[in-house]
Amino acid sequence: MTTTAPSGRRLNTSKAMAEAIAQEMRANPEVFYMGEDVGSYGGIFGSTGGLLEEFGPERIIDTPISETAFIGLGIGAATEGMRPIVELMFVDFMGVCLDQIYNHMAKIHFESGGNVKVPMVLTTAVGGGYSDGAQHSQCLWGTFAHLPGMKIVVPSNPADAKGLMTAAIRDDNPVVYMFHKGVMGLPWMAKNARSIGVVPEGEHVVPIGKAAIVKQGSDVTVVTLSLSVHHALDVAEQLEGEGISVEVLDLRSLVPLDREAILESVGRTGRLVVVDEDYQSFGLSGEVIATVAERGLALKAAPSRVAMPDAPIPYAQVLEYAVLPRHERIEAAIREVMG
Amino acid sequence: MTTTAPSGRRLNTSKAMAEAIAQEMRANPEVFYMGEDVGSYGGIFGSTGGLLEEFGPERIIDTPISETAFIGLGIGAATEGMRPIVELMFVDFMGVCLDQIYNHMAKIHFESGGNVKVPMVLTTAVGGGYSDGAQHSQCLWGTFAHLPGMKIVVPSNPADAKGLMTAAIRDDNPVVYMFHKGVMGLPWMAKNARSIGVVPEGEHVVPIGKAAIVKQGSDVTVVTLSLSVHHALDVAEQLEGEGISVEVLDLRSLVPLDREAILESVGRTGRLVVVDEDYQSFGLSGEVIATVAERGLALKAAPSRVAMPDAPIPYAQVLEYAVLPRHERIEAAIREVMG
Amino acid sequence: MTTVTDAPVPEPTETGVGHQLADEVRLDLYRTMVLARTYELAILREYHADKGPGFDIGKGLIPGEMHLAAGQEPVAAGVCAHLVPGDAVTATHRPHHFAIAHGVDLDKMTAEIFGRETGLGRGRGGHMHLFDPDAHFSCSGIIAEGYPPALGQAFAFKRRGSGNIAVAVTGEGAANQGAFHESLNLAAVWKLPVLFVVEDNEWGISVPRTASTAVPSNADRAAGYGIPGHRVEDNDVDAVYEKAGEFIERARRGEGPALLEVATLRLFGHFEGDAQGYRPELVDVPKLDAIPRYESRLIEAGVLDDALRQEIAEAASERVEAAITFAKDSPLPSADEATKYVFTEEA
Amino acid sequence: MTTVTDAPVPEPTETGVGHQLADEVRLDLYRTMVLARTYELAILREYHADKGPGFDIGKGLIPGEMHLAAGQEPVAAGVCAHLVPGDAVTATHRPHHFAIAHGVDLDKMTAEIFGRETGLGRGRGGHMHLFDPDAHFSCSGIIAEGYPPALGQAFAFKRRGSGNIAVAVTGEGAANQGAFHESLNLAAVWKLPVLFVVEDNEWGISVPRTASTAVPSNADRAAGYGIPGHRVEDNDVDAVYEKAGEFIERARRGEGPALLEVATLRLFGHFEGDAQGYRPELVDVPKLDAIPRYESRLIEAGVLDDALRQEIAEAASERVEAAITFAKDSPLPSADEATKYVFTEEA
Ligand SMILES: Cc1ncc(C[n+]2csc(CCOP(=O)(O)OP(=O)(O)O)c2C)c(N)n1
Ligand SMILES: Cc1ncc(C[n+]2csc(CCOP(=O)(O)OP(=O)(O)O)c2C)c(N)n1
Ligand SMILES: [Mg+2]
Ligand SMILES: [Mg+2]
Repeated sequence: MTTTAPSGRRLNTSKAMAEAIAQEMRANPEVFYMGEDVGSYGGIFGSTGGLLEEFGPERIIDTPISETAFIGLGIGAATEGMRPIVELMFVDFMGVCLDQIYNHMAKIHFESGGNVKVPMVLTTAVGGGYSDGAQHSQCLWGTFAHLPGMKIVVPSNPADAKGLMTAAIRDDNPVVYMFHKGVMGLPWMAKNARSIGVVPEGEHVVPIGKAAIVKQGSDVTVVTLSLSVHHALDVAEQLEGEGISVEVLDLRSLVPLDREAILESVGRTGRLVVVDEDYQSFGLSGEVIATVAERGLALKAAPSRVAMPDAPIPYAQVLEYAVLPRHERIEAAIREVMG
Repeated sequence: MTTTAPSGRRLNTSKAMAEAIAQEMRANPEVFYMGEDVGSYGGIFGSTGGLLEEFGPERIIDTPISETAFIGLGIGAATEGMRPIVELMFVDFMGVCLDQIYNHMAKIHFESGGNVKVPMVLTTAVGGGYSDGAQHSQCLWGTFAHLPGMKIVVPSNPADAKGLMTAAIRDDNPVVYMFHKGVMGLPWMAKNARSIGVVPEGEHVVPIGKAAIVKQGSDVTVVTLSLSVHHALDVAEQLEGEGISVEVLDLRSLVPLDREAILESVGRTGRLVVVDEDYQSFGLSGEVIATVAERGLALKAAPSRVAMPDAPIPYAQVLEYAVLPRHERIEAAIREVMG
Repeated sequence: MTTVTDAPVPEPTETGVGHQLADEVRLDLYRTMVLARTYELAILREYHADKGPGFDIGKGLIPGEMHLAAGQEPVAAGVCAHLVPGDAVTATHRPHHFAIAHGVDLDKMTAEIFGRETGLGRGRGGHMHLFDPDAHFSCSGIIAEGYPPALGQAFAFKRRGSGNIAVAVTGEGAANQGAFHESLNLAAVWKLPVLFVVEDNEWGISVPRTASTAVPSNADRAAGYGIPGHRVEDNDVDAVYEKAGEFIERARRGEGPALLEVATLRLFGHFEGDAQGYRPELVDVPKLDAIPRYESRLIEAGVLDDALRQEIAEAASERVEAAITFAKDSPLPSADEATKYVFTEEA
Repeated sequence: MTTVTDAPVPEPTETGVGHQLADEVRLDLYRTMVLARTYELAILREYHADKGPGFDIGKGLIPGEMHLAAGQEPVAAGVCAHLVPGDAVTATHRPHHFAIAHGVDLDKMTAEIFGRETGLGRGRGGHMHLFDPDAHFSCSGIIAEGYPPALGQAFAFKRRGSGNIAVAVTGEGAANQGAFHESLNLAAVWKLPVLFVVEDNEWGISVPRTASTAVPSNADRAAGYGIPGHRVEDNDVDAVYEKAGEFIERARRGEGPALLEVATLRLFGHFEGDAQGYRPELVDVPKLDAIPRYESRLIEAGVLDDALRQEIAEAASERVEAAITFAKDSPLPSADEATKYVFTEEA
């Protein structure tokens, strides 16, 4: 999918995301980016850094704090053939504008019998780990994925951030693009090592709906996504030394969910741990386990999940770190399924 | 839990629900009911029939079409010690007011370290089957159950409707009470036989979080809720004649989810079919299957689910009936797990 | 976002002479209203034809909720008379009169209401979800949530300099929903070419306007967005026509949005099956019907006579019955394809 | 819902003489502002004390976003001076000045900001989620969504005839959110005893008021709800005090809500770490600070002298440092209890 061979050039995830947007905006005048503080601020999490300078305020557009109005505006513009990218600053704010998202953006194509397309990208920041409390730390991808009619992509690294953004902008369907603050490589937040990485310079497309095996292994499959991929990789690398061979599957997209990749990997390893920073129940972790169970795959151990407990996310660091699906809990779950 | 022995008196579900509300309102002046068309109209689905006459417009209160404002009003009143029951006419409208529900109603108790209680009931109509289209036919209980901090009850019959309403009003936590239009026994909608049934006259409490085995069986467990309970019972009765013994478990509540009841029943039968009128993926059906899988229960066949496909709900009857989890699909799933 | 479009402004449509509209304009308004009414009476007939015994909302060739706009035709006729190809309308759960006045394909719309494969949405949408991309028409069953997408259409028109505008419609009940406020503000700040229309039929289902709305006129709210607002009283189609024309021309000139409220009338229940026990003086409602009143005025003014009236009625009836026949003769969608169109077909 | 409460109206607090407020009132306003400012400067110090090397938002004894209200003290001081026990305040993501002016327990609030078990929310909430049921104080990190719960508190007060009122606060950016509109309308229709306050600091993060809001004053929006509206210019605490007093008394009398906008100043960035590259004339901002200006006025008026100024400053500092010490000395919550308090303990 990569037309330029990966060079050594390294970018952080937010710059990789902005680069994809810039390239698509150069190529297609119908693309524009709209949201709160996406202009001179460059996006609270850097999603639009530098874009205002190149494209000006007609295409990189700051909005009032009126999510229902401006997301709806994006929908209407998309139905007229434009290709809006609209930023919901934190996914936690979905509650003030979910109707436009799930009853309109996601349903118009179906309700119109395919006659009206809504080629729109909704970008939004997710995730916790920096004590932002119960209203600014959620992932909620399970919520979005449960509601039909929108694709959901969740990059974990700079190259995928670029490639999935390119694919999302080109997709004729609404795509929700959820970027974890902890993978953006922001200067003002603890960075994980892989939030800066090699990113292809030219056109780079990562197809939506294909998971990636980011580490091969033979004993247990960790199905995960977003920031948790890195925690899983850290643990996998550490356990490798002990002779536990962990495969890490980065879902990259929830809708479509690459069920075949899950089944293929778990079919090989016979063990499954799902690591999910979203709330545990009625969400992604259950869906992944059910996917394996309903195919009747014979497992060597009961599958296990490491997720946010079904509780609001606490502020105090000691409490938040107790609920986040981080290294210790992942390691413990892997050891448990290994028996 | 029933203080009056069940008499022969039969009510439809909407009257049973209104009876519980009336009894609690008589007992506690802090209880009031608020929503769109709950006064002289009596609730679009009959949830408040007759209540205006007894309690007057100060306690049965029609609101403007401002869900964020009046649900938020309920929350504020609850924090001051009142016990509001607030109706969101259709659950499909959650998108205009979800922030108050999931970021406030559900989180205040936690964020306040238990210092502020929100004893509020949010009632809402769910479900399809009468060609009301993609924006008026959803169940969405999976969406609510995924978001922590609120209890979720889903009665399937008149007696439970009364008993769960009583429990919900008395609960010091926010409770979302989701009533399927198809179980209300409305005169203007096709009724299932069990939407009218015996309802205890006096105080009647059904504890929140306890599933009910509504039909015992030994070959396969159907885990279900709400209107689908009746479809499952119909199928179970029919298959009984063929010697397939189906147990039907009515969850009655999603939060807390009675996982022990699921495990106990599936542990006995060794087979599981989940029937869920909500969207299939990332929701209840996956959670139930995952609950069984992660306990490592040995099953005689892979578990199976009969749910709404991941698509907006179509209007035309021929299409809607093709996606609803009704008799034929339930029967086919049971036969499949029976092998 | 604050630059004024330098789009070519479409020629203004013919407006009235002094305070008397031209005869042809008035006849056109009348024709539109009659067509819309004829349509809804036919839908009423078809809707109830097979709901029995009793009334089962899920039964019949047209199942589901049915919100008729009978009585509200002056709003749609007066506004849409000014629209030109490329202009957009986003309507509500009560959309037929606007769809008809805006020229939505009547056959396809009727087929949609009958849930047929030939329908606007191939039977997936239903009467609250009519999408006609040719007419740039859409509607939504969620109160006030049709406003924001209209902004986006207007945004696209402005960007492209097409000179087109978008009309966004709600009821007076919907004007207390957050989306109403956000949309007016955003359209005003960005000077988008939108006409916001509020149909005040005095009721939001069973809740009277006085119990839902803090001010007597939503036009009073326009000042909160620095845009012009106006309220037309008495369901007067001529007055709607005049004011809508002024506001629409203004929007086409790049001067931004405006708000038009019309005091109108819900002739029937909120939806079919609504017994309207909450509504006082129900028997007097039919007397307030704007169509016979307009008819009399046109006859008095010598614009209409009995023969022409008859001709218009027959033409409307023929057109409507043809649409209903088209719908009934159309195939049902295939159950196998119930989940088709969630996403676009891959290339 | 339209009956006027026959609650006993609390005694009006002392108001000014003519256009000059009583000295004691002015001194109290000054004291409140100084306490709030002293508090925020101490929080600023503590917040940045351990974020390095560089600036890592998740590090230190006070991790997470930190929105300081320094510069906006006149609003909180002027409004809350009229509040009596039982009155409620719902504040925003920038809540400290209102919390302090309303008498929220400073030790517990500080402990919450430090994430301690002794905090208002036992460390679960954080600085955007301060709940003090004794003071009927709460806040929310979601823009404008603090308005609706205030309605419910006012509703309960009205029902109980307590004569209490609720104050609901937002920024000017938030006034373009749907919840703002819905809340004003509902409070107006039901004549709830609420004072809506808009703090116009000219910025919603990096978006200037002119780019977000279609009208120069949110007070102009009050007419859309049939309620009184007023805008105080120049961050003038005396003027805030006078107008808030009038509106609050009106609400206590059962005459319904009102809207008060105050032109105020955000002295610092939106949150700590915000370099404010978008903000022109950043160097001039400190000169606009209302506290030294008020100080000069009080000194000129002979109400304040250097000794008293010193005394007030020291008292504030002592109080604030005691709270910070309390917080730092308090135990952290136990990791085992991270999910406690999702639901109430069963009886
Ligand atoms: C957000 C939302 N809330 C409630 C409803 C239910 N509902 C449908 S129509 C209606 C009344 C609308 O009143 P109005 O806006 O005056 O329009 P009218 O029906 O009078 O044309 C209501 C409450 C809805 N569809 N969407
Ligand atoms: C619904 C919602 N949208 C966006 C945000 C992100 N956000 C937090 S504060 C803020 C700016 C608020 O501006 P204003 O209301 O003027 O208050 P100020 O920060 O100036 O005090 C924004 C956009 C949010 N918290 N909630
Ligand atoms: Mg109406
Ligand atoms: Mg501001």
